[in-house]
Amino acid sequence: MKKILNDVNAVVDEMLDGMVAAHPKELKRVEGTTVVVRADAPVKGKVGIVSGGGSGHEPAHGGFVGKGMLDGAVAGEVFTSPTPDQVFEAIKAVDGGEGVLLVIKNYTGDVMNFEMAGELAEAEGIKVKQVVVNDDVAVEDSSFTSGRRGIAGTVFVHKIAGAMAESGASLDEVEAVANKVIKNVKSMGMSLSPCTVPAAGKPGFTLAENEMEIGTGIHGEPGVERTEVLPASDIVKTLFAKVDDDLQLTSGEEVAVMINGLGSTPQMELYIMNHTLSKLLKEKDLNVTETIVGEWMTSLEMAGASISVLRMDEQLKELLAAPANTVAFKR
Amino acid sequence: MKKILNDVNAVVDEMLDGMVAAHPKELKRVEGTTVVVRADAPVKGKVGIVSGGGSGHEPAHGGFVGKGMLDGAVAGEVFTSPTPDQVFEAIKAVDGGEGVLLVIKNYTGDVMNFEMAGELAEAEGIKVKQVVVNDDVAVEDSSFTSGRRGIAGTVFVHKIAGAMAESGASLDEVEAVANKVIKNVKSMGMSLSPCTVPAAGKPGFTLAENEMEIGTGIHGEPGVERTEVLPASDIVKTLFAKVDDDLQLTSGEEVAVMINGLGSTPQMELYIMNHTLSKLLKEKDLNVTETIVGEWMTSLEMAGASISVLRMDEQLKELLAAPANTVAFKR
Amino acid sequence: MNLTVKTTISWLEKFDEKIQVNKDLLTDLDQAIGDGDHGINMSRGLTEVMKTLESKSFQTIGDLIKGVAMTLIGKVGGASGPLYGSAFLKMGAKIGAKEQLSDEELLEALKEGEQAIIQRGKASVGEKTMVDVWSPLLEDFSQETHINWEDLKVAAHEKMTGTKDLHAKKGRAAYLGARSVGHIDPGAMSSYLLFESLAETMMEGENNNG
Amino acid sequence: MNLTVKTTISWLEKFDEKIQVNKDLLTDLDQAIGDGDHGINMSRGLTEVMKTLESKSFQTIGDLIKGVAMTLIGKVGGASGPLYGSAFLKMGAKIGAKEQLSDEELLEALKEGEQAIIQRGKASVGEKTMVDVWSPLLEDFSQETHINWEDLKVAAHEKMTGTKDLHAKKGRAAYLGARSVGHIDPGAMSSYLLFESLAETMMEGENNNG
Ligand SMILES: Nc1ncnc2c1ncn2[C@@H]1O[C@H](COP(=O)(O)OP(=O)(O)O)[C@@H](O)[C@H]1O
Ligand SMILES: Nc1ncnc2c1ncn2[C@@H]1O[C@H](COP(=O)(O)OP(=O)(O)O)[C@@H](O)[C@H]1O
Ligand SMILES: [Mg+2]
Ligand SMILES: [Mg+2]
Ligand SMILES: [Mg+2]
Ligand SMILES: [Mg+2]
Repeated sequence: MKKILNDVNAVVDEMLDGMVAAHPKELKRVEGTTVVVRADAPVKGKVGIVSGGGSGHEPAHGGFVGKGMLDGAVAGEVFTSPTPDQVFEAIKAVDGGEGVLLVIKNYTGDVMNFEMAGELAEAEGIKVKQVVVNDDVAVEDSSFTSGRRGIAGTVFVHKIAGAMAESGASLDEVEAVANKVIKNVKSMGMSLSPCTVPAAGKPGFTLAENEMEIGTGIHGEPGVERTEVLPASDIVKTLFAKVDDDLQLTSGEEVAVMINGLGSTPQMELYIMNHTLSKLLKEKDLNVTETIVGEWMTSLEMAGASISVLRMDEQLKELLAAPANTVAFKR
Repeated sequence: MKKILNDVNAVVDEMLDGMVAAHPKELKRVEGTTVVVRADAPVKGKVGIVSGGGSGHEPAHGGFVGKGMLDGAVAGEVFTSPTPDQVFEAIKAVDGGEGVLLVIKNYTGDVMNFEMAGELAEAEGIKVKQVVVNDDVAVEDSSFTSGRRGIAGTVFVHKIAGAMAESGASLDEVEAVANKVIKNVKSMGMSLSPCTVPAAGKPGFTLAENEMEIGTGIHGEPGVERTEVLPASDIVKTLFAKVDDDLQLTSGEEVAVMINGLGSTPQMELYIMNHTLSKLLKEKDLNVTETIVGEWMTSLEMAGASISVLRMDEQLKELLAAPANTVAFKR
Repeated sequence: MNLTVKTTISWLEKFDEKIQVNKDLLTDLDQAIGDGDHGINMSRGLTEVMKTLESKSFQTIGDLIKGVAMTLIGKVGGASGPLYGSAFLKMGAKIGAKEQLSDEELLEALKEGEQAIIQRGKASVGEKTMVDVWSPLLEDFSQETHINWEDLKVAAHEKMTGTKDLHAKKGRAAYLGARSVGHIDPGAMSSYLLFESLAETMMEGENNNG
Repeated sequence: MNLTVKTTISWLEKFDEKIQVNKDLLTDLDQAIGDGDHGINMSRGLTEVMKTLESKSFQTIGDLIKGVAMTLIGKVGGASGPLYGSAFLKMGAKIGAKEQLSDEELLEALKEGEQAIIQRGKASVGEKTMVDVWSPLLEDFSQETHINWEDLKVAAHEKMTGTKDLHAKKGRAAYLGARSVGHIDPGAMSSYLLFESLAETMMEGENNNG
């Protein structure tokens, strides 16, 4: 394992320290916790939004804290859901009296820990709602299992719910629009190489020189299929077909798309993917209102990428385009 | 070599196509060239700024095209300076009547090709000036050699010269402030792993599992020293010492800093670097006006990072903080 | 032998030891069908539990177990944190101010823990989770008034290895679908270590007391 | 033998062939002390030169060489593009409308090319660049009226291998400082291939013409 770090057990603490030191005007850390919040938190009279999860997905989630997106982000250990007390601290730090929405990615650990935090907060009289993002169509959607994972589509939820909260909407309204995004955003990813959790010291899986994995999760969870390395155009077609299959997009509809790098895939390759994706969308006569390309929900230094498609309407368009001023996402 | 691509010989073309398709409101491509310019280029009455170089440094340089930074970016083949005719096309496309500043990174190839383009443009009556960025203190500064390389510090030149041009300054004034930045910005990088130029198909160098390289260039040029992998704090101390040695920073001065990831180094590690860097700066009693952390001047999927420090004054502070609206850098 | 505050501490110490020794194994199991952090999570959690036991003294088994629960909830994270945490929390509540537990009372408390896991995680038997150790094991011994700890240890081991053939429906391994078959569930392994530690502690106690 | 439009084309075809065959070698040399693209750059450039030669017909050597120059300038990029491009441009200008070149005239034209490289790149002899093939080689033969092409080929090879021991002061290899010693300069290698192609073309011509 080759990484720039000091102590594998201190990576999250040192990261948060370095982050807050870099952006003192934008962020502050709730002392003694792994929580970063807006420098001006709590914002009186505004619904607060808290997200988070295991670390290793940077810029998610701390990079999305700021005006127009999240009020607070809770960082767990690398790829490990944060504990309820930490989430509770975040809720308390951002509650401006209008309640707090928790944006949870659908992983058993995240759901349970955030849920327990919500229970703690409600016991203290803070109104809490939660939404669970499950955009990953690589995984079968079944009520008999824990269902689909939350991956890069979560960033759309952050952005749009954040804009809604900023507009002065109520907790119910913010929850409703978050759920609208969740219903309409689908994603799928692939990887060319694994990543290494610092404390584990070795890669989460192995791929031969000519292999790639379709449907890999953002924690290095093995994907759903292993194939030889395909050309970029075939990769994009495969991912988009699965997403489209689920969204059932029809001619004339408006969509926003995200091509998300998982860590070590150069932007060059992400744009090469869009070379194909933009053509596919045009062929299907879809109107692309926005294309977001970059690293938003990473998996440490994994090589690979995901595609997310969000079906738009007027409300979502307006909220996605609304101003945001966070460290990683500015509009 | 594992990459998401179609044809190794088409990577630049497909990247530019995918980029312009993703950002049609921000960018347009000069047809038949490898040049992208602001969607509203040429901006009448404004000095134009053109930069560029080999591809593989994304988001540099196309990602910095937009209001407040570059007017045009010329993409060469991967790690290969673009040819004079392409640079000339960019100059023509952005000239709004007030002349064009070329921001060149100090590599023999870039300097020669941009110089030839400048000669072509002047022959057509376009006023052209050029500045050469040479911020890499890893390399000996000697008038007997081609001198120091231009690396991540170049982004400060883009930002500040861009803001100056946006303010309506003359070509001479824009050139002067660019040279002021160049004089006051120093950088140094290191790498943990090499990168692979698609057409080459194999890594540019090799490093053993316990080795790192100090002073690596952004084209995979071998660095100046090979050591065992050091802790993050020692890496930062080593890089900063060299930079400080050159800048001779004194107590009470103001600086802006950039921690730049070279491609596959997770943001987590960049912030861990800042954990140490921000302390070093404080110990030296330096005032940090801005810390910019992320991937700005990459080297494909190389693992590693560089540190840049820019000595500030009132003018530079104002220009660095001025609005910018490009695909990759927003302010 | 009755469980006391002292033997409960021995149980937890043994569990900690086994978790630390098997940290890499747990991580390997989780890398195969999850995200590779189960060993790290449990190791961190038990290290903290040991700190709690050192820094505080507990008068009753219930308080002790609740203290452990709070540490697990606050330090483990992931799926296993809330699950083990909830289990210990409910066990502690059930035990209350007792300073001694008969086998029957201990089984009742463990049963509470099992119910807490099921309530929190909503997994059923056969879905390849730690539930596949807890539920059938406690079911097997539900009629006993005196537990044969050697038997319990062997049975726990069987339940644990039995998860190998299951097709995961809950937790991260569920994403793998059929590819999850052939691997032991990491949480089942750590649960086995918990029961193994308990059994060994009880057997040692019996031997010492004649 | 005099150089004609036809033999100039043969020279360039041979150069193209050698560049394509040695593409990986050039890349390897550039990976060792540069950025690993010299083979790719030259290969791309010569492929385009071949296209230019196919698509256009040239009446004079000067026009032909200028056409090659424009293609190199427009297609190679990097440091080698402007250098080879400038060299061919100045050679073409020197040759002008001639349809035949004596050895003396050819040497004069090559000398112009060498000067163009030095003017553009500002490197001197001994700085480990292509100049270390061009300058000493042309110097060696500057007094000749009839070139012994076998000798020239051998001499070019010597100059090329001689760059191995040099400490780079110009180009990317300069960043390596003393670590550049022990590696042949990639541009010196491609320049050697250029002269080798010329020599072999001339020798073949002489053999064919008796
Ligand atoms: N819904 C659930 N019910 C019961 N146990 C579960 C559930 N989900 C996961 N587990 C258990 O948790 C273990 C994984 O724990 P751990 O790796 O620490 O957390 P995470 O899956 O969040 O990384 C699994 O092996 C399984 O035994
Ligand atoms: N200033 C210079 N003068 C003469 N030749 C040079 C100079 N700089 C570089 N070269 C030649 O160019 C070669 C490298 O070419 P190439 O790899 O194509 O370009 P780049 O260095 O831009 O990647 C070097 O091996 C050297 O021979
Ligand atoms: Mg986990
Ligand atoms: Mg090059
Ligand atoms: Mg796990
Ligand atoms: Mg080169």
